[in-house]
This record gives sequence, structure tokens and C-alpha cells, in this order.
Amino acid sequence: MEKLHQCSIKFGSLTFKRNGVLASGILGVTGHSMASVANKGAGGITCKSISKNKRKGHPTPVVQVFENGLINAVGLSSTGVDNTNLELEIVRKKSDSVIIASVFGGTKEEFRETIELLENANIDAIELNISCPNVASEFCTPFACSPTEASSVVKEVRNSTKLPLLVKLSPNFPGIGNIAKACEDSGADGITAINTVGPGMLIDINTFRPKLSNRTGGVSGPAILPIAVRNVYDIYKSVKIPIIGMGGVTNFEDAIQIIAAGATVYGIGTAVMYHGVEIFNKINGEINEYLAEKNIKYEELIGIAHQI
Amino acid sequence: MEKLHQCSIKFGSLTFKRNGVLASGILGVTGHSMASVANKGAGGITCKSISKNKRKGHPTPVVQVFENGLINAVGLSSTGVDNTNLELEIVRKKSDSVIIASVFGGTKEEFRETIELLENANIDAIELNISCPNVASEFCTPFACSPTEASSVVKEVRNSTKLPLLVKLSPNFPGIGNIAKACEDSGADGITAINTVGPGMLIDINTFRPKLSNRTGGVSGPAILPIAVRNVYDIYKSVKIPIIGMGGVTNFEDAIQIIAAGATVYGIGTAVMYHGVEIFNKINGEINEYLAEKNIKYEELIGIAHQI
Amino acid sequence: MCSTNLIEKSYKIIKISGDENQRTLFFDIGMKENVLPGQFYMLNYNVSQKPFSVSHFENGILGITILKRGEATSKMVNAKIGEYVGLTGPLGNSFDLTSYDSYLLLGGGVGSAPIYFAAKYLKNAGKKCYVLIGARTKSLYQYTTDLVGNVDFIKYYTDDDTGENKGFLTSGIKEVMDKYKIDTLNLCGPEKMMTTAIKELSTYNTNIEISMERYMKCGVGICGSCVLDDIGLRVCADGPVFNYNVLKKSSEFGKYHRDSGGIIEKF
Amino acid sequence: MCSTNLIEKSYKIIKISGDENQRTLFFDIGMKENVLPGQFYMLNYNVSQKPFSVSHFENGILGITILKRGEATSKMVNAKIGEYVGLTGPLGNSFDLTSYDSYLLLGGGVGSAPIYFAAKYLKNAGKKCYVLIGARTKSLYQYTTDLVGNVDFIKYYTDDDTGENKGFLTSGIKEVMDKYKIDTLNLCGPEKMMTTAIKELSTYNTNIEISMERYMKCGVGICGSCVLDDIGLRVCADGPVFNYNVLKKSSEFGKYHRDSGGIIEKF
Ligand SMILES: Cc1cc2nc3c(=O)[nH]c(=O)nc-3n(C[C@H](O)[C@H](O)[C@H](O)COP(=O)(O)OP(=O)(O)OC[C@H]3O[C@@H](n4cnc5c(N)ncnc54)[C@H](O)[C@@H]3O)c2cc1C
Ligand SMILES: Cc1cc2nc3c(=O)[nH]c(=O)nc-3n(C[C@H](O)[C@H](O)[C@H](O)COP(=O)(O)OP(=O)(O)OC[C@H]3O[C@@H](n4cnc5c(N)ncnc54)[C@H](O)[C@@H]3O)c2cc1C
Ligand SMILES: Cc1cc2nc3c(=O)[nH]c(=O)nc-3n(C[C@H](O)[C@H](O)[C@H](O)COP(=O)(O)O)c2cc1C
Ligand SMILES: Cc1cc2nc3c(=O)[nH]c(=O)nc-3n(C[C@H](O)[C@H](O)[C@H](O)COP(=O)(O)O)c2cc1C
Ligand code: FES
Ligand code: FES
Repeated sequence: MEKLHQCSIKFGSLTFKRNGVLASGILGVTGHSMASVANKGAGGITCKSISKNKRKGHPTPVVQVFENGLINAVGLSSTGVDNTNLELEIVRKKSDSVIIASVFGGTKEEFRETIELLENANIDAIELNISCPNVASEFCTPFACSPTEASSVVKEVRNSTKLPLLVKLSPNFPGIGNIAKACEDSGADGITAINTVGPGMLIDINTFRPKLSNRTGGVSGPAILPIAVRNVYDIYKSVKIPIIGMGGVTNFEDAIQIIAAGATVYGIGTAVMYHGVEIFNKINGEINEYLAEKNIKYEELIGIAHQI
Repeated sequence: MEKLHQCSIKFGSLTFKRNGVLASGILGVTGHSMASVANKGAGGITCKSISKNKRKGHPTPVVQVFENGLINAVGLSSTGVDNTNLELEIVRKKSDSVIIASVFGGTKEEFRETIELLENANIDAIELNISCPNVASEFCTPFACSPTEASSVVKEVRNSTKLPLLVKLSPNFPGIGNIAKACEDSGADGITAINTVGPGMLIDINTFRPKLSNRTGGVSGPAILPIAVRNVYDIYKSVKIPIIGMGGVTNFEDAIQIIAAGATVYGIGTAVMYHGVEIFNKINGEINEYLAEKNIKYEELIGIAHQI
Repeated sequence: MCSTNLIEKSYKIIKISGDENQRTLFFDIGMKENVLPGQFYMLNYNVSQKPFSVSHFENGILGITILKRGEATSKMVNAKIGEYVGLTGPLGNSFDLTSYDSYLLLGGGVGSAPIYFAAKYLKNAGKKCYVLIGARTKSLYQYTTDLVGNVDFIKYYTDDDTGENKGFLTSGIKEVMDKYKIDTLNLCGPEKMMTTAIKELSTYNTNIEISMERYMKCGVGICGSCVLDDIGLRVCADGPVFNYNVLKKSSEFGKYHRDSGGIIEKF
Repeated sequence: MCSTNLIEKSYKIIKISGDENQRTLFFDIGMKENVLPGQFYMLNYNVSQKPFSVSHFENGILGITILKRGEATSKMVNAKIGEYVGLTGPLGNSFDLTSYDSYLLLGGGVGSAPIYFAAKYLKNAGKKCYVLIGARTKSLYQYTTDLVGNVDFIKYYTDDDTGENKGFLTSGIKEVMDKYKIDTLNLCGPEKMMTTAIKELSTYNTNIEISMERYMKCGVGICGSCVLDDIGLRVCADGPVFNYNVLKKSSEFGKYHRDSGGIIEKF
């Protein structure tokens, strides 16, 4: 196996031993799956969003690829907290990665109750997925739609856990800077951005049917990189808490862009489809070479686009 | 010169002699430029958004290409209504295309006053650009952000012109269906969708500067196709007035998707960069072949994805 | 990012064979595609999507053999000529049909689909090819019978007595292994069949390749629903074909799989 | 959509020549690019972006010659070695330097930049190449003087008397045309120079190619700021090189251009 590119990046109270976070919903069903991604290079892993109540998710097709990315409406399928805890235990045992439990709830209360069930879970941080666009009809507008809504969830759960609390934000509502600020003010320890864009739709030109069973699905992959960079840039301008920056990152130049915009670590989802899980170690190696060539420290890179 | 693929498509009170509308802001500065696009295949042309007051636009770079499209912040540069009227006169003289004057205003009143200046213009329709994302800092949130704001502009201008009134909507605010409906209820005769997505940002990894002078710019091109298709789908569900569907259309399959989603005619902007202005005639020819092969009428195709 | 095989395209059904229990659907996907035995497609019929191995590919004509099992496949076996079906693929890796000279192929149930394609491919390549196929009943293996006389050896087994040999195909392994020089085996079928076969083969020390089946939500290596325990490999993107040397390190092989929600189900 | 030439990439300035009135900046863009005489780059220096023809391309080293004119170029001529500059290109079409045997090249002002590159290209290709270059003053054409002795004929003209020949380069056309067999001409420079040249050439009936300059906002064929009246062609994407047979149909050639806002300015 190739040598892993190690480092040490402070992210609030957490320390990443390698750069690169596996985005929620990607290879995040089983513990061995997530551990394998970590052991092949990722510094952090996020499990598929879990909820207190078991959820079925949407019927297939749930992913449809287009030339510049994909649309997905996996829906929030969840096997419940207990099953996920067991899987995350495996990640802890088999890897040294930062473990982030993504949590979803249809109501503020469900968010809190789910987090309470995670009390004894062997995890490093909790990510509030308040931005899933694929359940809009089921749950109305996501909480990430406004500063008030977003902070109401953070406030509701803040006292239920001592773990660092990340909030996953959506690019689909105006004013992401203000929304991030409201989360910070309510006690969030970090921001993850961005969730998928749109949603979008693809239609088969022979059957005339929308290609996803859910008809619409969030857009991810290379198509959304500029949107992710701009959102991370706006968030960095508004808050002091660290950012996991993701959305279309597919190669090391993309990662540099999102870090220069303000991300403390980069995240990857869709690029795993193109390049496999080896993409993390590849990008981490290339970032190191780049820093060496430019003779700058990683920390200087974070948000550097704001200083120019 | 290649033979143009003619047809006859009713769009409210207008009739397009060829499918395909040149999007606003693309090759829409001079009359000869727009006439040339029409004479090489487009059935309708839209001029660069004009305003009563002369505007300078942003300094270069105003366009930056990425792998899946481009970001632009040309800004609303305008030579004023009189100059544009002269240019549109040329289009009328040299082509048989539907001529759409795109109008921009910083305030409702500026919209109305600009339209009043178009009273004697030799045009077929007016498009209200209430969705430009590149002037947000200058003019706050675009009017396309909500049903109330959008309809306030339509109401303000409705009595100032007898021409068909189109409203150009933005994909960057939730509930485009409701926004379109509010425009329809206030007297709009058609919807153009979508304007650019985001905005986005690209950062140079050596200079660390945002690549556009304006820092951010709206995303267009292949990257946004699924978002355009979904928005057109949502609008079609909500209104009876016809739609010019655009956003990422680059080949005939894309055009079919956007028509199946509900567009009466398709529009093209960014694809001109990849394929030149010949793209309209090429797509129109391929649509005809496709209709012949499937033995269906063009009218049946419009919104067909909703019937399945 | 021009991985066009990942993008679904719809094709007309141009031919149908089999019966309502098991159909083979044919599509004209054109010659530009290079499809190899072991690879599969996500097949989307009326917005129901499932993975299926390729059972036939010749002159641009793709064949997919579908056994009626549950909800989706019950609809699919009733598809009609002229209907459009969404195909995403070819996906995944393929059997190694080039490194060796002499192959024994085992196909159990509709696992015979990729085995059938592999056998034809091997004969085209001038390789030695021995085949054992097992099915519940004769009609289910009928579509493969043009192999008879064209491969170096073939024997069919059925659970009932509609065929020549009642019993499990695994009972035929010893005969072939002892009679012929076999360099490598390729297996596809129910995991119980495959684990039994592997036990039978334990004394022979041959190379073994196994085509795996797991619940697949995406087919393109991103959702995580098909990942094998311990080894952390994705059946859809790192497989579906695995060398037994890799697979034997998986704690779930032959023991359990997961349902659509990721819940473990014992075999 | 993998049109990578349309995507801006930043390169380090590795060498600088000329003075503060006119600089040539050199970049190592690598050998994979195929850059042809007549093509141009959008050059982005500290978020000021303008189009510039290629004046040099050899072994992956690109040279861009910048005359100080206004706001952007005043900054650019002060760029330092080691600084990064954003380059988008190569853009546009190129001179036809293959169809003929014997070329007369005319470069006026910084229009000598692509002419210089074209001359080197032609000699590499073993073609006959005659050159007339005009400039305000000698220092502005200095960067091209390694052509002397390497092309079949070259003569420099200056507005002042710093050079050998005071006067307009157009005054040299008759001499060359009468003395040598010229198949085709390539022109780049101020439009007044080019229209004068065309008048001079009216009796010769040769092929003429003209590299045009217009205000460019995007450089990639989308914004419409560079479109020529009547003919509706984009200088950036359909040009910058046009055959005179096409260009003579343009009502603006030699008469006017437009400013950044699209307002007509007479020459
Ligand atoms: C790589 C690959 C190749 C395949 N090739 C073929 C093929 O060529 N021909 C063919 O007919 N089928 C093939 N299959 C299996 C096919 O995908 C399933 O038959 C189909 O998913 C069943 O869908 P359904 O909706 O009809 O059944 P469901 O309603 O989903 O289930 C019916 C029953 O089958 C069980 N089941 C469903 N899927 C699986 C599974 N993956 N593993 C174990 N049990 C399962 C369920 O638990 C249930 O008991 C392949 C699967 C994979 C992963
Ligand atoms: C295809 C192409 C290739 C070019 N190649 C070169 C090159 O190799 N070297 C080089 O030095 N320059 C070249 N130019 C010209 C260069 O782009 C301009 O010098 C530059 O845009 C001036 O920018 P500025 O901000 O310095 O001047 P500004 O402040 O914009 O203008 C200064 C003065 O120049 C005039 N001006 C600016 N641009 C133009 C124009 N396009 N046409 C006519 N007048 C203009 C203005 O009206 C003003 O009077 C090229 C232009 C094009 C279109
Ligand atoms: C198939 C798929 C499933 C996803 N599921 C989730 C999820 O459960 N929770 C969540 O917060 N984000 C989910 N996302 C969003 C990703 O975590 C990520 O924010 C987004 O895809 C952008 O990153 P990318 O372009 O690198 O994929 C999912 C994305 C994909 C493609
Ligand atoms: C360079 C550029 C300039 C644009 N200028 C305008 C404009 O002035 N007014 C307007 O309504 N839309 C403008 N747009 C948006 C387009 O009209 C169109 O809505 C959008 O680009 C999506 O279509 P596309 O993906 O085919 O380009 C501009 C787009 C581009 C790329
Ligand atoms: S089916 Fe989604 S990863 Fe394999
Ligand atoms: S500069 Fe924009 S079209 Fe030529």
C-alpha cells in the first residue's frame, strides 16, 4: 500500500492527521467502508446522515451522472442510531481518522433526540445536516434556509453534546455568510459547506421521464466547484470558526482553491466516483509538493485569497 | 451558407420562425452581431440588458472559463436606450428573427422609465432582467428573489408597454414556481429561465486572487443544465404562459430535455463559446430529425415530462 | 470527466427471448463500446433500476438476462419490444480471460449470464473452456444451450428433473478438475454454491475468480451500499469480479449481505 | 467541453526584455501547446486583462510583447521576473503560412509582434519571407532585429530618425512587390497603415491576410464586444486573422472601432 501523506491540522479543538474529509453520504454506510477510505488517505470521515427514526430513502435510481457531475436523491435512508454507532465503532478501531457523525432530523426536536442517542458514541464531532435538498417535499424547506431557522437548530442541540458541533450549510439560499454567523453565534464550532446545489433534474429524451425516482436531486461534482469556492469565501468572511470546504473538489488545484477561499480542510464526495478513494492521498501528496515548491506553510494558505 | 431549419412555433402572441433564442448578454452588443446570429440559425435574439442610464460594467477580466462552463461578471454595461434602439433597428432590417429587448433597472421606476423610452423601438417583446446576480452589491438582492418583489416590477411596468412582457428569473432563490406565478398574475406574458447560477468564484492558485475583477460571477454553461431543467419544470407546473428555457443547453439532447421540462423554445448563451453561432441551426436540424424519427409534433414535446 | 459509461442512456429493446420467468432483452448499443464478460449495467425500466451482468455482446448488440425475483425484475420481465430502457454502463471490472489457457466456468442460477458471455468470449479467443451450469429448472438455462458443441466441455444441472442431471453443479467439479488441465476458474452464482465450490477446489490450488452480487443503489462507486466488510472494497467499482485471494479476507463472503438500508441479512 | 485553452492558467515570468515603453515577457508554458503565428492570449496581470498576440514561441517558451498604451499596459510593462501572470489561450485563428511559397509580411507598430513570430515560423518551414516593419522609433522594433540576415528581405521604417529609413513602411511595398515574386501578404498594425497598404496593393491582385485588433472583453467569443459590423464576425474567435476578401465586406474596417461600452469611435 502507498505511504499516506500525514500532517497535523488544527480544526478548532480537533486535530486532523491527514487533510481531506470524506463527505457525508459517500461510502458512509458501513464501518469497514469508512475505515478503508481513512486508511487509504482521508484524514476525516463523515457517515451517511443518521436519524433517530429509521428511514427508507428513495427507490432507485437515486444517482444519475451527467457530463459535469451527478444529481442524487438517495434520500435520508438511515438504519437508526444504534446500528450506525456500531459501524462508527469499527472506524475508530481500524483507523486514526477524525470521525464525524452526520445527523439529520425532520424537526429541531428530532435533531436533539438523535444527538442524545449519540451520547456514548465513539466519535469526534457531530455535523448537523440542515441542508439536504432531497427531502424538501417531505420536510418542507431545510433549516439552512435562513439565519433564524439555522440557529434555532443549533440552539436546540447545543447543550445536548459536549462534542464539537459542525453545521452543514446549503448553497441554495441567499446570504450564506449571515447564516454561518448565526450558527457561530448560537454555539457552532465549525461549518461544513457546501451541500448539493439546486436541486437539478435530468430527463430521458426517449422515455421523457425524469431520470431519478425522486424526479429532482442535488447537483454535486465538478459542476459546482465555483459555487463551493464562493460560498466558502463568503463564510470565511463572516465567521471565525473553521470550515470543511467541499463541493466539486476533484484535484489538488480545486483543493487549493477551496482552502485559499477559507477552508481549514477540504472535503470530497463525488470525485470518489471518478478517481476512487485513492484521490485523498494523491491530493494530499500534491498539496505537500506545492507547499514545498512555494515554500509556504499550510496554515498560511487558509483564506489567503482574502488577504490579496 | 447552410440552409436554415425553419419552423413555426407559437409563443403567446409571438411566432418564432426558427427555434432557439440567443440569450441576453451573448453577442448582443451590436445590431450586425445579433442579425448574424439570427441569419445563421437562431429564431430569436435578445440584446444585452439595457438601462436608461449609461453604465460602465466591470473591468476585465469579466469572463473566466472552467472545465464545465464559465463564470461571468460583465456587469450591466449599457450604452443607453437610444444607441441600443439603433442597433435593434439593424436586426429588424437584416433578419426575420423575433427581437427581444432585455431591460434592466436598479429600481422599479428605472425599469418603467427604460421601457417608456422603448416606446418607438422596433422590437417584438421586452424581457425584464430582474435576476442579474453580478450587480448584487450595487443594487442589493435582485427583484427575482421573491414573488412579491418580482410582481412589483411587473405591475410597475405592465401599463407602459403593449408589447409581450417576459420576465427573466433566477435559479438562486427558492420557490421559482411561485415567483413565476406571481409574475403571470401581474400580467407577464412569458418567462425566461434561467439566468446564471450562484454566483461562483474561481481563485488562481499562484496569485491567490479571485480570477474575475468582480471576484464573483454567475455560473453558466454545461454545469448548470440540470438546474435549468428543474427550474423550467417547476415553472411549467405553476404557470400557463410560455417559457424560453435556457441554461447549459449545448446540444440537441439538452434542448429536448429543457423543452420536455416545459420550455416552448430553447435558448443558448455559453454554448456559442464552444460551438459558434452555427449551434442554433445544428440543434434545430437535429430536433427536426428527432421529431421525424419519433413521429411526433413539436407541440407535443413541450412539457411532455409532466405527462409521464 | 468524460466518463460516458457512467451516464445513463436509453435504448430500444430490439429483441426479447425467454419467458415471463426469465427474459433476455437485447439492445443495439453500437460497436464503439467495448464490453467485457463480468461487467454489468444498471438497467432502468420505468424508473426501477437494478444491476445486471451482460450475458451477450456481439456486433454492438447487448443482451441482458433477467430472472424474475422481486419487485423490479417482475416488471422488467414483462418489457416489450420497442420500449426504451435506461442503461448505465458498462460498469465494473471483468473476468481475467487472457492470462490463462484453460478455464473452468461455473454458473449457478442467473449467475450463468456472465458465464455464458465469458464462454463465448473464450472460444473466440481460442482458449480452452469447460463449463458447468446449474439452474432450478431447464427452461432457465435454455438460453445458454448454444454453447453445447462449441465449448470444450459443458454439463447442465437442475434442482428438478427437467434436465439431464439432477443435482448441484458443484458435484461436477471434481470430474472436470481430474479429467482436464484447468488453469483458473470463474464463478458466478448464489454464494452458497460458490463457497461449496471453493471447498471442493481446496485441494487443487488453482486460481479462482468470483463475480459478486450485492445490493447496489448507485452502481458507480459512491453510495457505499455494496461495500464488502473488512476489505472495504466496492462490488460495483472495485468488482464485481474479485480474486478469491482478496475475497477470502472478507468476513461477509458466503455469510451475509446487506439490504437496501444497510441492515445485515444472513444467507 | 475540454477546451483547456479557454481556461486561464497562471505562469511565472521567466525573462523580460525591452524597456518601460515596450516589454517582452517570457513564460514557460511547455511543449504540449501548439501555438501558431496570429494567435493571441488574454493576459491577466494583477486583475487587469487584455489581449496580446504571441511574438515568440520556441521550445515551450512563449513571448508576449506589450506596448505601453493606457491603463492596463502601463502596469504590465512594469511586471517583474518571478511574478505570476494569468494566460488564457492560445485563442483565435492564425495566419495561413502553409498554402503559399513566398510571403510578404507587414508589421506596423506593435503589430510587428505576430509578424516577427510569423517570419521565424516561415523560415523554419523553408518558405520565402520578405518583411517590412514600421515603428515610431527604433527601440520599439529592436526586439525583432534578429530577423536581419535570417529572412530573405527585411526593411525597417521609423516615424523619427532613429532608424535607417524615416517614413512609413507602406512606402516600401512597391519595391518588394516589383522585385520579388510574392504569393501572399500578411498584415498587422494600425488600420490606417493597413488600408494604405491595401491601396498600394490594389494593382497586384495578391492574396491578403489581415490581423485585426478590436476591444475585447472576453476573448472567447461570447460577449460580442469585438464583432465587426456588417459581416457579424468576432475578431477574437472567428479572427483575429481575416482574409481581405472577407474583411472588405465589413463597413467598419479602416473606418471605426468601438470602445469598451460598444460606442463607435472613428479612427
Ligand atoms: C453485479 C450484479 C450483477 C447481476 N446480474 C444479474 C443478472 O445478470 N441477471 C439477473 O437476473 N440478476 C442479476 N443480478 C441481480 C439483480 O440485480 C437482482 O435480481 C435484482 O436486484 C432483484 O431486484 P427485484 O426488485 O426484482 O428484487 P427485490 O424485490 O429487491 O428482492 C427480491 C428478493 O431477492 C433478494 N435480493 C435482491 N437483491 C439481492 C442481492 N443483490 N443479493 C441477494 N439477494 C438479493 C431480496 O432480499 C429478496 O429476497 C445482479 C446483481 C449484481 C449486483
Ligand atoms: C488580437 C489582439 C492582439 C493584440 N496584440 C497586442 C500585442 O501583441 N502587443 C500589444 O502591445 N498590444 C496588443 N494588442 C492591443 C492591446 O490589447 C491594447 O494595447 C490594450 O488593450 C490597451 O490596454 P490599456 O488598458 O493599456 O489601454 P486603454 O487604457 O484601454 O486605452 C489606451 C488607448 O488605446 C486605445 N485602445 C485600446 N484598445 C484598443 C484597441 N483594441 N483598438 C484600438 N484602440 C485601442 C484606447 O482607445 C485609448 O486611446 C492586441 C489587441 C488585440 C485585440
Ligand atoms: C450520493 C450522495 C449522497 C449524499 N448524502 C448526503 C448526506 O446524507 N448528508 C449530507 O450532509 N450530505 C450528503 N451529500 C452531499 C455531500 O456530502 C457533499 O456535500 C456534496 O456532494 C458536495 O461535494 P462533492 O461535489 O465533492 O460531492 C451526498 C452527496 C452525494 C453525491
Ligand atoms: C457573458 C454573459 C453575459 C450575460 N449577460 C446577461 C445580461 O446582460 N442579461 C441577462 O438577462 N442575462 C445575461 N446572461 C445570462 C444568460 O442570458 C443566460 O441566462 C445564462 O448564461 C444561462 O444560459 P447558458 O448556460 O446557455 O449561458 C449573461 C451570460 C453570460 C455568459
Ligand atoms: S452501489 Fe453504490 S457504491 Fe457500489
Ligand atoms: S471579445 Fe468577447 S466576443 Fe470577442
